[in-house]
Amino acid sequence: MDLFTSIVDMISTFLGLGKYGLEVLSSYVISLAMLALLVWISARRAAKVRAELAAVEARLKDSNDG
Amino acid sequence: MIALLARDLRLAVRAGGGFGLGLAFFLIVIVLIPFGVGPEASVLTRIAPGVLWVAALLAALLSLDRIFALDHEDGSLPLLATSPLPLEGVALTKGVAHWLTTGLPLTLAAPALGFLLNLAPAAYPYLLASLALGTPALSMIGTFGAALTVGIRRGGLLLSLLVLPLYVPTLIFGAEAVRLGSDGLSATVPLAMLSGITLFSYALLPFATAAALRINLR
Amino acid sequence: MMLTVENVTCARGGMPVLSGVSFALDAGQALVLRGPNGCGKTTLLRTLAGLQSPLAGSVTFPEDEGAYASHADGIKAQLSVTENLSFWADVHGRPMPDDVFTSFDLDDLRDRLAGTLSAGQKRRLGLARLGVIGRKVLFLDEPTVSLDGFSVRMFADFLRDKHLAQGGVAVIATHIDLGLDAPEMDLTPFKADHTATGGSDEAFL
Amino acid sequence: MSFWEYANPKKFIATTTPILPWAFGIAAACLIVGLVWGFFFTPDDIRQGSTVKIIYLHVPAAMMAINVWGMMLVTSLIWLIRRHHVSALAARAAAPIGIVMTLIALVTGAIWGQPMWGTWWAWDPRLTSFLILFLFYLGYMALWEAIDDPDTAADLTSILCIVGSVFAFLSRFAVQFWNQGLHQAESVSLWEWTFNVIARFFAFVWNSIFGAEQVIEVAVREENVSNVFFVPLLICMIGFVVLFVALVFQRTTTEIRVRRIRALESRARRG
Repeated sequence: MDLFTSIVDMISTFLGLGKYGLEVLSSYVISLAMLALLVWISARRAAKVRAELAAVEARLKDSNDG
Repeated sequence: MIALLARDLRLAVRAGGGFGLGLAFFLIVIVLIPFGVGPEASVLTRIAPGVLWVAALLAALLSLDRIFALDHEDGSLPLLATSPLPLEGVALTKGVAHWLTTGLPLTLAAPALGFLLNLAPAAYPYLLASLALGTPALSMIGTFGAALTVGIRRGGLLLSLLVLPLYVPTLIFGAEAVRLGSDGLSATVPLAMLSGITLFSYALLPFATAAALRINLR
Repeated sequence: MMLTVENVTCARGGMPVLSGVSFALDAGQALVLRGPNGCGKTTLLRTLAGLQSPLAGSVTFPEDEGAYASHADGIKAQLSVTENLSFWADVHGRPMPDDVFTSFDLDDLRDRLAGTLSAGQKRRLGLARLGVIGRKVLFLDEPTVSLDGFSVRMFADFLRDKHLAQGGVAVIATHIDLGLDAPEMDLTPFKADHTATGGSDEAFL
Repeated sequence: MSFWEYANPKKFIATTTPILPWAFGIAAACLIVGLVWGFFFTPDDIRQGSTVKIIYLHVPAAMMAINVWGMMLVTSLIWLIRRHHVSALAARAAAPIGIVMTLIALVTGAIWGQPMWGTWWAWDPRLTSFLILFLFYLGYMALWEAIDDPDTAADLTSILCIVGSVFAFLSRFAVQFWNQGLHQAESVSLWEWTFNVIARFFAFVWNSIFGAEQVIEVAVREENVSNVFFVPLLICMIGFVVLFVALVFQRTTTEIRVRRIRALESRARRG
């Protein structure tokens, strides 16, 4: 556990965050991670649905022409 | 509408579940608290107002999904919809019926259970007043939630998720009134806010409930 | 004209099911709807009764005279036969006609709890409800389900003698022959095909 | 071509798809600039030390959490009144974004308050109202998932959104009332400080749009908020707003496509 705190202290002193370095860092990491996750999930779902739609349209177009 | 109210009350009595269920649950929760929290009087006195209110709220929540579910299953809803009774009237009556079968008994039983939690003597009138003013709002909000989830299979859990945030203002003002009362302070402000919310619910929610019913009947 | 239906299009689940349905019924007339299961009989009846709004066309009948009844007949098991009927009479603000028990052969079941009735008796109680509410325009969806021959004839007699004779109108969706000399209408020609517009899905197609 | 033209799903997809990359680009740029500027180039606040840097995430997220619900309320009303499918689907698309914003506001708010309150969660009135908002979002999204028929779902969720907004507003005051005692001293400085920053932001916007002198005067009165905090915060806010707009366009397009698949299949089934 002390390894972790030493790393965090090293980063926070490097960034000049002073006493509450851990807090500021953790809030940034968590928030940005959540935003990134939201964007990633939305993008992945968009792609999946677009592909699905293309497949359905193709299948139905064949059955109409066929 | 009186006919509908009378029928619902008769059904509740006949089915036996109506009155007993809410009360039994209320009693169980109250009895369990000291086992969980410990028997010391000072602790119990401090948490009694909040616990009584939360238990009353959960007891009301328990019987919400039965409000429309029974009528939905045996087809009474479409028949009521095409009767001269406006759906808003049906919603209002269902709310009042639910209050009479669960809210009222809870309000009357609460002081008796207050002893179990060593509630401060000064708080009893406020407990009675706040529950009398607050539980009707719980029933009407619950009826609205029940109308939203009537068409959904196993809608009970969803119903509680939808209704709990709506219960927050009533719970806060209700418990606050009792707490202020037990400290001997004047609790007119929370009681006024509580009755404000209740009146507001009975003004707005029957229309929202009827709209939800109409949609679910489509 | 008691009930006029002009060019009604009704939808189910965002898709038009029936389109261009038109007919008119004068006082004392009945109409039997025929058609395969799922062709939209129930949807049409619910639209006519006003439970859902039609996509197009119009349905006109005297205000507050419509009543919809399906095989789920709103009978409360814990209430007795009389209580069930008197409830619906009160809701509709009408006095309880005493002959309803005899015309539906429920005389000896007056105080029996509805829960203890057989399926046939329960259906008769449901149909007796129609007699009690005294509505002129009836929309009946498969009213004779789980009824034996005798009860079906009794229902047909009630419709002919009590309801239609007093100037009532009825639209009935059923598969069996009710013995009424009412005209029949097959819904298959009104089935909405690809070109039918309307319905909420259209915006996405 | 009136505004309502965009309610046509195909036209909505056509107009928004080209904008998406630009919107995401601008949002990313604003966020990077705002956060880097706020993180590295602003001094620590005399009282709160470096934790003041959390405002660059907390304040925009909190603002967005409320604005997204407001947007959902407006789209629900549009759906109920004008029956435009895009607005109903936009509301459904916006809810997950709103719930993430609320979560961020909750997490950063708790972390920000922690050094000063001594505990990770001190039932601070404002933070608690975000917790209630989180429950509203959860209920809203759960209702969408629970109903199969898209139209019924859109109608019922719209009603829930309207009634929910009224009760969320009520809870806002109830929570204020309920927790006056706790941390009244410190929380005033902490939150008053934030809210006058927001007031300054709206004053800035209001002034730039309407040039209303007295409004800017109200904001300026709080002299302890030096400009140095305000500009990066403004950029972060813009970044969040643009990110929301981009995400909601993308997710609405996806919802429209899901609905189109369903419509195509049901038409095919009908034959």
